Amino acid sequence: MEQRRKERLDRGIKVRSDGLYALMSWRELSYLTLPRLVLIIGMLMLPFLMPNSYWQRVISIVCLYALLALSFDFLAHFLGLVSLGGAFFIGVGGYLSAIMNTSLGLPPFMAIPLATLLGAGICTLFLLPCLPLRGVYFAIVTLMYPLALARVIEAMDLFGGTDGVLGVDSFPNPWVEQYFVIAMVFLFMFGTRRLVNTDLGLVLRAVKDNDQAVKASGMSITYYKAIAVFIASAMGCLSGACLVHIYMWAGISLFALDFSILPIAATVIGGGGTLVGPVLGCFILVPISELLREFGTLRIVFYSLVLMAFIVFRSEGIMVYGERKYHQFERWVKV
Amino acid sequence: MKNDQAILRIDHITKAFGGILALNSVSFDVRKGEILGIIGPNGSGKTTIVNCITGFIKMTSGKVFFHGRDISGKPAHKIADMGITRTFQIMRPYYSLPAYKNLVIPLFSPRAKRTGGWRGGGQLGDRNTVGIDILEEIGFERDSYVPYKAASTLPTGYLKRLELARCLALKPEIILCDEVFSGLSMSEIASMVPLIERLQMDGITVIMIEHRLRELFRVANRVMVMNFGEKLTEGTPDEVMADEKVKEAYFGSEEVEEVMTYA
Amino acid sequence: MDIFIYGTINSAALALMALGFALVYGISRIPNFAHGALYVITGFVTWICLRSFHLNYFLSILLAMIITGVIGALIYQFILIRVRGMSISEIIASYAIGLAILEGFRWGGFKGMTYTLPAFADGTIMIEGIPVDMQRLFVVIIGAAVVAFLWAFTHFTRLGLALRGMAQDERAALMLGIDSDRMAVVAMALGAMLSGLAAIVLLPLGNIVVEKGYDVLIQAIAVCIVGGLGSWMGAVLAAFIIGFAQIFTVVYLGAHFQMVVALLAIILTLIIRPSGLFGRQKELEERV
Amino acid sequence: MLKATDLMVFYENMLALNNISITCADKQIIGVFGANSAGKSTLMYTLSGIMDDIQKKEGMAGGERITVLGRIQYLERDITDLKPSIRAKRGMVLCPERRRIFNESSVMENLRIGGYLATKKQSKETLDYIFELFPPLQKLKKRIGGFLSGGEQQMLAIGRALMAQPKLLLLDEPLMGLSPLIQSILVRATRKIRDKRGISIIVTEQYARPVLPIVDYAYILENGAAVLEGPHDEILNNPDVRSAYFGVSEE
Repeated sequence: MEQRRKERLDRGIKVRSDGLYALMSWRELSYLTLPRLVLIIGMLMLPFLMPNSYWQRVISIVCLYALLALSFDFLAHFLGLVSLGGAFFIGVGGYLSAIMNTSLGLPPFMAIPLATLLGAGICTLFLLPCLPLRGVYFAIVTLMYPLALARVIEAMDLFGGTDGVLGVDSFPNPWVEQYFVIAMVFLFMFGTRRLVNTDLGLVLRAVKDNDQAVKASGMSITYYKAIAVFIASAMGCLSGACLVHIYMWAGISLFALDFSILPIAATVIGGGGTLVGPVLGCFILVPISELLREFGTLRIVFYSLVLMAFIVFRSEGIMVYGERKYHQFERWVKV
Repeated sequence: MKNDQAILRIDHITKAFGGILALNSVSFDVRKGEILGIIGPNGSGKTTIVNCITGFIKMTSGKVFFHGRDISGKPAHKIADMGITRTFQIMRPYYSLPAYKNLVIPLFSPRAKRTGGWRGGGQLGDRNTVGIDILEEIGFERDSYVPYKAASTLPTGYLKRLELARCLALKPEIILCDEVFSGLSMSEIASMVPLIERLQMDGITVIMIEHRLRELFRVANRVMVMNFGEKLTEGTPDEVMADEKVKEAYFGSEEVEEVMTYA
Repeated sequence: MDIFIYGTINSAALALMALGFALVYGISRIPNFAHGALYVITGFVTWICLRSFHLNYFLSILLAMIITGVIGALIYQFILIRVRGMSISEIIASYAIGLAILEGFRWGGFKGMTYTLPAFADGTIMIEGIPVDMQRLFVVIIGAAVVAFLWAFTHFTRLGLALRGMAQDERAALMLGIDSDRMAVVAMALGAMLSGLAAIVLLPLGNIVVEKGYDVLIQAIAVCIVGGLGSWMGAVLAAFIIGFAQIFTVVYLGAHFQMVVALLAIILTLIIRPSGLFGRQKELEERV
Repeated sequence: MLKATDLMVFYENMLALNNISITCADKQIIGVFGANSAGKSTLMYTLSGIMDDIQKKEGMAGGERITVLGRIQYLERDITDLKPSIRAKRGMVLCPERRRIFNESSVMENLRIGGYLATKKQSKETLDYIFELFPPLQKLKKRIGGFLSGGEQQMLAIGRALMAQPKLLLLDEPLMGLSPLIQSILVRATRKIRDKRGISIIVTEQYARPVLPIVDYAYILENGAAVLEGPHDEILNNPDVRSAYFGVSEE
């Protein structure tokens, strides 16, 4: 009987370019760096390619979602925590920056970094109780916070209540706005990528794999999870802080579901665990969502369905699939 | 033995799961630099002792003293940080990582940074190199590809060594080995035994929980016997072997019918 | 006294909401984030049967529950079955399903105050001088009946026992000839019908709105975490704790804080006793 | 009764079972011996169909790609592609490694869950038989499974498997981690099950010594391949086997 099975093998060039030898030939060098260059140059060119200021604004929004998606991907695939509350980070960062700007009179470029750090601290503190545990707790708590916070703000009429904080300063001009957020996406994308390959990143992954052994090695898993949550919420808060300065307004809609579900959808479509995938996913999803703006909440139905389809039928996502095809080939072998 | 003082004192620890006593007021001393074996039938509470000492579960009552300091109730990572490390009965390597990368993680811990890791004189070099050094000490062939293989592809014998290596990376004072011999072939055990003896020579106190009596008795200085969550007896291997109670509880008589009624 | 009566009613309501979620999680270990959506579906389907097709109320209820059960089973059979065992995907997929359904309803125009279900029976009775309307009484009675039914079902019937076996070790159950996928479908259908039942008993007390879906999901999850995930008896007990706590806050602080109470209950539980009131899973695991 | 031919299992590119053929006649006890990771559990999973389930889950998670080749015939019919639950229904029941009893249910409930496939009458009769076979369980009826000792758990696991009315019972390392005393009880019980109820049994063990006296035919696995097979006497007297597989500490 003829029996066959599929086998996956690394391409020779990948094996060689993993080592230092890559520097020896242009072919191998370009094999390594070309994909990255295409991405960087492509993103830097984007604001020029957009037809009008509306679409330029869309690019900024894409980048903000990309930051959120990075934060989701980082937490989910390098720490094993599923955050269903991107809106929580956005809301905290956004409100903080808006208040600092309007009440304390700080200019945007002071308010944004401060709101990022302070907001990340607050979010980490709020999420601290569920960090020692594995499982669905983190997902549940992050799902609840934005809903509950929105209720509290509404009920107690805090920060302008349903009207929100008005009169927030905008960025000096659209170009600054766009290149600032694009730079932030680069910073955090390559930053987290570098981070997960350091020894600290290794420890974080170990926490995901096997927290008992980490404990037995004399390390507090809560501490390391807190570090990672801080980094992730900093990304989210930064995104929220930028958002209020783009829209010049902070309100309860910062806690809206869009901010929670779209980054997840983008990550799943783009390929979780790659850190580039989520950014790519945002570049696909956000423009589509802009086109669907007039349909109202149907957009959310749309993301949910896309998300579901991807998770069920192609759970690895575009990037993982692409990377595999790039680095490996498959062949049928006879047994 | 040069030093007879108790490095670890376990004082009447009790652990109840639901209504059942897994440990019932167990007390014993561990002397510095010795190898203490703990034996007993399944379900007699051996692993529970390890879990209680290392803080992986909270004991219902009782105290544990380390160098005379009360460490009961401290979280697991604090206890490990003091130098009391353990292996797991069901091995827990980081499966997706190569073997040597498994050691980068414990080498990252505060204790390893303080002590310089295994044999380190206070400063820790590149963690990858130190990791490979430790693996070599523990019996991975340095020049082969074994230390670079993903932990998920390693056979049981190597994984057990990896568990020990993880402990060693912390430069521990005490290692609690939870059934390091179980699941190994005769020849693998034979190569593990000198390893354990080496640990003792390096001044590490070892507590071993075992089923494999013959091998344990070769290395252990003292043996404690557990049964139904209680300490039955302790003494040198010869004393324990001679004890009538131990024979009855652990080896049983040949009459099956008698056993059926006793259980 | 009125705190006691309203507390009991609220607790029974919470227990009804939570049991469906607890059942599905207990058996298939899938946190069903679409739970709230199923609740809302039942409400709207009943309303449509009643108002658009002018069916008899009882018949509408029956039909709605069956439809919800079938939808639950279909969700499992075609979507969740493919992501079983991958916790990240499970959470995301079921959350996505729930969102799609709820936001779909919102887009379809099901909002506002017009969608209400009639009470089972009109009138109020006086208990210790406090008026309690019949529908609230039904909440308590049906809540108690569901708990009793579930207990008997999982302790005495072949199917119930098989479900419990699967809840504890799926592969071991498989070895004994229990078809795990079919059992999970059954569990999911049962869970969906329970959430449907909760909807039918509770919705006559208010409007059918999309937001209820999120509320119910969150309250159910809060109850389940406090009770210990996967423990049904724990869920019932936790429903009472949270139920009374909510009534207290409503009386002394104001109605807006109900959700905050649920959140606070979760956080406190996680800090003090992470496994929940009845979650002893962890201890057993450590013993091995 | 059971005839598996040319079984091969790959985990990704690693060969876990290499061309193994195994047969089991009516009312025989077959022993499969080998060190850890020799492929014993993989073999049992493949025979019982659990491998099918593992394969599916791994495939969904994007993990290892498991390939299973070869045919399995059971009661003259090909069952290679059947789901594990259907194989169990036809009387092929696996009592897994590490026992895997239902930790949170009582002994009685464990047994009743095991009786999912049995009729009321069969359940009652089997229950009586199990308590006769393992008297300790009788007193522990109400005890929660997770609180039993290892030996009691193993008795319960075997009892639970019997409740599923097997014609062919697969025992995966039933003696693992148990004291010599409990081991001898279980070995005797295993023989009784075969003698009294006519159930064929395939048993795997790491150490051959305790089980060898009751097996009719034995296979010895090494690195996924069957290096030796033969009837009881032949294995017993093979000098290589004696040195390699008879090491069990028993002072």
